[in-house]
Amino acid sequence: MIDINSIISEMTTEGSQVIIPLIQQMLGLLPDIPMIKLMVSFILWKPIFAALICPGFSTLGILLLFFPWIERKLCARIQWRVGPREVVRWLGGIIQLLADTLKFIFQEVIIHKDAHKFYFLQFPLLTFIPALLPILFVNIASADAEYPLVAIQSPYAIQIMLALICLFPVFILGMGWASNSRYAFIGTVREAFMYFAYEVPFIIAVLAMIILFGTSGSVAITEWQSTWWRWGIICNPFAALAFFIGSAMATSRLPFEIPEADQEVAFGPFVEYSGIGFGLVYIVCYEKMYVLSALMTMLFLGGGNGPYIAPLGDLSGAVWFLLKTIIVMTTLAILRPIYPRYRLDQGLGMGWSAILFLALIALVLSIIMRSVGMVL
Amino acid sequence: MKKVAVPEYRVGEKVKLHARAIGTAMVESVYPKTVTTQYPRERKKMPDNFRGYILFEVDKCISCFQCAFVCPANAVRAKEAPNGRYYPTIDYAKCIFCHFCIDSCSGGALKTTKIHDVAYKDMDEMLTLTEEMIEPPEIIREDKKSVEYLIDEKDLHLKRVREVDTLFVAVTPPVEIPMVSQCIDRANCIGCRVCEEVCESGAISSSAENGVLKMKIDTDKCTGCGLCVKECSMQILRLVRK
Amino acid sequence: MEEGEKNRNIRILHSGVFTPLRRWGTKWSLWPCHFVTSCCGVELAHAFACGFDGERLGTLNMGIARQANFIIVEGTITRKMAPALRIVWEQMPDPKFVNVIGACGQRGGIFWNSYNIVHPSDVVPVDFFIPGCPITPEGLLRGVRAVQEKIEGRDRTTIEFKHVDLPSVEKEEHRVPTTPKIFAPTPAIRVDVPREVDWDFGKEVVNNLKAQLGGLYNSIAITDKNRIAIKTTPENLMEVARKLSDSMGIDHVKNVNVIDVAHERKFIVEYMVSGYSKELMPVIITIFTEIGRETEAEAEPGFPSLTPLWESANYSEREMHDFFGVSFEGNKGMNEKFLLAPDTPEYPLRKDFKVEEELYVLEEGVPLAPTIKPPEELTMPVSEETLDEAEKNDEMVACIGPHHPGSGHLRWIMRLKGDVIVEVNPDPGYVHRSMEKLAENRLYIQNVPLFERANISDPINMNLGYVRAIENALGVEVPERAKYLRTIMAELSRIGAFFYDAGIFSLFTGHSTGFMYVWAIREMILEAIVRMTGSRCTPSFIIPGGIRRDISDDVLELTRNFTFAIDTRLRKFEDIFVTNPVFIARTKGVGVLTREDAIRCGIVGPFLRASGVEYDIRKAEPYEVYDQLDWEATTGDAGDCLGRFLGRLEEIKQSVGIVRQAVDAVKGMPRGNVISEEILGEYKEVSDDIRGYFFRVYGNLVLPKGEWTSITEASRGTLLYSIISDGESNVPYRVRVVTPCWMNLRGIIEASKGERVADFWTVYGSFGYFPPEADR
Amino acid sequence: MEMAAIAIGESEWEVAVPDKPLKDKLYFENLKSVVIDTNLCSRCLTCAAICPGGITVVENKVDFPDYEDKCLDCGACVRVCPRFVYEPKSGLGSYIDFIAGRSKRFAGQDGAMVTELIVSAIEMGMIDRGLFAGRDEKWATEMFHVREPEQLAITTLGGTKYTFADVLPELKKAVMFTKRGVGVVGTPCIVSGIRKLQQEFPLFRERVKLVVGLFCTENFHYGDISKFLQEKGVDFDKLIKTDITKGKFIATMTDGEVKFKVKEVEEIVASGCNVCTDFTALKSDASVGSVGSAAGFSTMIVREENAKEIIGYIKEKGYADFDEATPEELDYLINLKKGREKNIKK
Repeated sequence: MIDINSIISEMTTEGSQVIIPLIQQMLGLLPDIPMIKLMVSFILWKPIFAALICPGFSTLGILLLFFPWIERKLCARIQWRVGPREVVRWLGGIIQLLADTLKFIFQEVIIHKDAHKFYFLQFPLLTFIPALLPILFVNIASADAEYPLVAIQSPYAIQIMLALICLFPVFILGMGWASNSRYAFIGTVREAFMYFAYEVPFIIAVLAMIILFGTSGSVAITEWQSTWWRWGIICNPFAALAFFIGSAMATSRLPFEIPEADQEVAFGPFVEYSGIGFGLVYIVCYEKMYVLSALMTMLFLGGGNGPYIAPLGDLSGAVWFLLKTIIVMTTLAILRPIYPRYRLDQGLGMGWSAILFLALIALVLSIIMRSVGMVL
Repeated sequence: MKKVAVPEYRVGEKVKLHARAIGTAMVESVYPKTVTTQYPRERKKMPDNFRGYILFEVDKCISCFQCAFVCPANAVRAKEAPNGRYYPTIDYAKCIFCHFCIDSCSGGALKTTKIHDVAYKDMDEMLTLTEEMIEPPEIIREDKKSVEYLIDEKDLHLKRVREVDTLFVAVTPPVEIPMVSQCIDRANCIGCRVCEEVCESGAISSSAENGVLKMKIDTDKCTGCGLCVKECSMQILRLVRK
Repeated sequence: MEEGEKNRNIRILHSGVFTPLRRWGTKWSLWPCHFVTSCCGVELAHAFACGFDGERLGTLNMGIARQANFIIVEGTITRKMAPALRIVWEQMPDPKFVNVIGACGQRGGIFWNSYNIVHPSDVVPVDFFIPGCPITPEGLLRGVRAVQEKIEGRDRTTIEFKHVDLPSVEKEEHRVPTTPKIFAPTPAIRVDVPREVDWDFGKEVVNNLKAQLGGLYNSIAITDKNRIAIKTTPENLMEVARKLSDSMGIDHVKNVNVIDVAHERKFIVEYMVSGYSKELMPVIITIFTEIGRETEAEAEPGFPSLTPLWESANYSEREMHDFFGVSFEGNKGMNEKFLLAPDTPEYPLRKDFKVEEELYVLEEGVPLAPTIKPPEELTMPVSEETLDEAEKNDEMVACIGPHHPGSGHLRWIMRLKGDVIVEVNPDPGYVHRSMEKLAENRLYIQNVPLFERANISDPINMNLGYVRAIENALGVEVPERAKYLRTIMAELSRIGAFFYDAGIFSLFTGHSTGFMYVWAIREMILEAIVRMTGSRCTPSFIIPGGIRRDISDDVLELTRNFTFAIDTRLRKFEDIFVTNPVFIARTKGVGVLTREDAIRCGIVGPFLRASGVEYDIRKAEPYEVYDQLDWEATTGDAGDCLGRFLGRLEEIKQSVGIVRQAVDAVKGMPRGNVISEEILGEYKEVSDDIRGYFFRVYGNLVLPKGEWTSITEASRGTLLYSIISDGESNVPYRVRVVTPCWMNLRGIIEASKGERVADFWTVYGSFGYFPPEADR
Repeated sequence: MEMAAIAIGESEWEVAVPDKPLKDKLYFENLKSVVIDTNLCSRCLTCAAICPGGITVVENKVDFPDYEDKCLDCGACVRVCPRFVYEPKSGLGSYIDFIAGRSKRFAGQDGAMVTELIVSAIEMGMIDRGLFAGRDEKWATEMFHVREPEQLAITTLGGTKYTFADVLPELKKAVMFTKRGVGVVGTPCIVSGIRKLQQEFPLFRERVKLVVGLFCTENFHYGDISKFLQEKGVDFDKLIKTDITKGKFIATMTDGEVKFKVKEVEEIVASGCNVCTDFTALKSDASVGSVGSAAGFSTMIVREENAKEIIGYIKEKGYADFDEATPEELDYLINLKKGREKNIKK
């Protein structure tokens, strides 16, 4: 039996409500009905706000709806063309993804006769779980804020996120297996290989940062990076680079778009998905990007740290955090028009030589910085 | 012979090349050299000699069949008009827009337009009859601007003008070389009058009296289409200059 | 197609609760399935590249059927491709739409009476047809808009004609003229008609040959400058070939040809061979022999294959086996069809197989094109041998294509051991449109656009080669101005074709920006070509004796500007793609062909030069004005993918120089006179613009008796046309065209052996393979 | 293809029109009633050669489908028909030389010497093509234009054919194509058709340079003879050659022979042959046949100078052996055919 009263009291304690001066006035205008008040304060309750609004579901949803558009537009711009434009022309085609999504939703879903029906349908949905859960551990408040803005506070936040992120490939392998197609098979094997290639340096890079920070709680990390020269990317650029390349590999961005390589294996594991099934896997790629970018922002770019914007109140940190995340995502996206694709063995080779080397340097650097007390 | 060697790059150079590639992308994302013609809204200006849909002028046609003969795709076929003469029709489901027909039309009855963007919902509609080729057709257009390519010594530029480009061009008629059909070998004439039957301008006439068939080519009426020359089984006719 | 099937999509779209959302979503998210079936794909690429950018309309080109909801059928659907089209269509989720672009996909266009095409509308339900050959990008986008409107509920044709009544004064009956084609009855076919030429080296070679071959030959004749024909018997053929190979250094086969002389009950089989030593370069030696057409008990007429000696003959022999049913004993591929589909009529190039005749009069009830029954079986089998072999060695067989984002329009059957390619077997012929057969039934002049369509990314060189063969036969001298203009156009075409290949190469390595950048350059080239000729991709502008009309000075100025403007954009392309370390890592040392391998496989053009053979026909046997301009042929010795690419890139820079010099030279010349007066005959007034007298001048072109072979350096290598004329018909007796891509196919197979799977596309891309050109 | 230099032509000219026995009928109907329906027609197809409409052969008979519609009523058919006004001739005719010859270059019965004549004429440059009758797999005749000796490698050109060949329509084509002249081989009826054509049209006078006639007793329609032979057990797929010797018809096949008396086939002899009295092709430039010379040799009746020239050329080059021939041996057959005069209904 849930004790509603205790939850309400929890909700209304000092610092557990998100305070946004800009809309505070508007909240006051709301009719004085207890139920609505309660709902508003429930939504503004920090753990719920973090999970549902920012950086959780809503932000993710909006980003997913617009980021592919941004990516396509940016790509088009670099490629001397225009990009999605004609759908609702006065908006500049910004809702292109909405059209795509609607199409996906209403399209026929084909499960071909050789596929394993159960898993074939299940895996695209399941992938959402490891992709969504890490967001719960992200703190988007700035270090100046009195109270953190995070769904779940944990001293092992980074480790848990890492563990969840490392689950991604499992589901992709599952999709490839359930598809039962040659291209999917080759693509899946490639995915597995790439997983081996990036996982170790990626984890080492994160480990380096944990050593540097001396903590793995998301709130503490943000606090640690309170000034810009203490940001992870400046203290340990090697780790940042290793992490960035690792994320590019993990999200199958070019030049490491090896498992999906459409000219070679025709979207690899996703070759047989259609309609909403493909819509999901298409979206999951961006979700992965978001999660990894958020992690990168947290570890290397100072999280929600930035100049305080008074009217936004608690959201000030969130704005900075999102801005940084989008910049990281854009950087990942911009790789697409710049690079061709590496070959599988080259990608694997890089993972186990150059990037691992970088990550190890980063680790050593962190240890040295930590042990000689260079940390300021 | 110029030998092209495959380059070797050291690590430092590679970093430089990475930087150059990234730099190029960055520059282009800020100052892109976009060359896009936004088609349904804008329309690229085509030169006047552009080979598009074909228009037809009845008055200039001498029914010489050359458009049908030369068509490599057999898209042009002549159709009998109510006055008994044959005029071209074009099957756009076969037409390859080579405009050999226009280049073969000595009367200048066929002429080009700049129409080239058409979608048909049915293949049967793609046969364009003579009757439909006379007046300029109407196409669905959404363009408000026209785009012209300017190429100077630096780069390609797109010049956008807020005007609706006309798709119909004034064509100068081809050089006139007046030819006329003449008999060059009367002794071999078998008197079959195929020439008379095939002649669509009514220039060849015959009259039989007293066991003698008199053939006559009216050089004023003769358009020099050459059909009689082609059809004469004894090859006794020839086109000569007027 | 049944009416019900055709409107099914609209019914689906209009059912259910969320109809408006559903329609709106589908309308703005038409993802075309990237199904390049033929050459209209070039213009499709233009429509989706930076010049027109189809993505603006929400149409994102998608490689895979499952995720697409829109097929743009690009041109010809052959008998071999038809099952693929149907399968792809069936794999797509509903609601799905089909547009057919290009005349080939409607009533067949220029291939309307080909034995190997089907009408796509018989295979899948089609929503819109877009005329053109090829269509323009605007046309394609108009088709997309039309589909969008159809989804909204306005299904309409986008052109409206006004009906004007024709004069109907007193009616006279007229006789309908007969066909202009003249076929000589039982023509005398000879491939060794001697010609008096001033060629001392040739006489020396002939004397040497006579001494060496002893009793092995029947006759040796000089048929033209640089052309020698040796007649021998089937029994002695191998011996003759061996002698030529040993003593003269003949090392490759340029052409294998069979001529069916049905009325004389024989086949003439000829091999055109040559060597890459300095003095032999321009020389083509034709070894030919005759075999009986009829054999006992259903067996195919047999003939010893020269493949064991010259590997470069391999695929051409298999092709001839398909066409004529001549069995080359010793070639391993004789028991299966290579280019043709299982249900293609047997031995279509034999003279007793007739194609549909043209009709010149439109009559009610007479169909506009022959009805063709599409193949019923929806299978694309893989040969048992390959499967058995793979199973035995524990290998995986993967089929790439014909519908695959990286296959082009042919199928590669790969045997893989892990990530390494054991062997690739090509399955070409998905765009085989039977040009050689059709050419036998059309006027010489009508074949100009026909052969051009072998490769619309390099149309002018295709055109030039054919026209040069005719001019060579007639002994026509082209006016100087026309020669320069032809050179300019041929080089523009070469540049365009290179950028086509570079674009495809960058796509194959996953670099879409490289593709877009070169397509912007191509857009410039096409602008120059359209202003010169009036057509973007298929100008058919070069005609025997000159060009169709003179080119104005401002277009020449634009062309000259282009040679400078290209630099700006080419530099960007180099920065982002050519010197991109990832690209270099992908291509360097991959797909190496040594000089010996390259010659053995018979590859040609820049790809041969990249392996170190200094053979460029523009230097070896200069034509047009190449010997009057200052330029250098390129060569390299790496022989890998990067070497091939960089060699061609350098070649393009030389071409830009050629264009610039030629434009400067042309500007100083008096205008007019671009068609040879010898050809014009009495119509000399039109020497600056053929308009009005085209058919009169060219309709009755008859070539002298004999075989007329021209070789030109097309963008991708040696292009060989061999026209066999009987001297009486105004229709060729046989035209054999050997396109560079066809020869390079063998090279791709050889170079990709032992490479990794991903490298196959690097090798493939580096060879600039253009399937319609290879399949013809 | 231009024979004459381009001349400025004339725009008015006259053509003499032949008489019509049946005044109010088309010329073809005249031809039909006078020649075809009276079984006078020899199926030489001279009419078909000149007809701009569509005279052709339908079921062994010369006919004109849809003539009401398509006949142009020009009268060319009656002008050229050798039997419209039939003047039967017979005998040996006038000749310059009467010899026997055997070709060294070509093998075969009578065909070899004919081939030799034509080929030598081509080699001499007198003509640029010769017209031969060949046969297809089913032993139906098909015409063959020979421009070069190499084209004669085909075996089916040699050997006697006992069915009609469409020589004259092909001759018309050949005349239109030729640059130097045409040589043609044919039975007496064909020879007389050619002569009639030449008489009427200068084009043929100029371009048909050599007419070689064949000795001929009778001929068969393909449809009739093939049916007949099949009934006798001849398989066309296996047939090698047919021969008439000593009153017997011999069909040699890969697996044996079929023999029967010539008399048996007389029922199906073409009707036109029943009124033909010409055995030696009286109007030819040279006539060739096997009767009247030793085995392996062919008898040649050289009637005109051009043929003599060719013989001279052959002798000079040594292409053939020559021998004496005995005109008397021909008498029997000449008389046999002369006897057919009685079949002509006046």
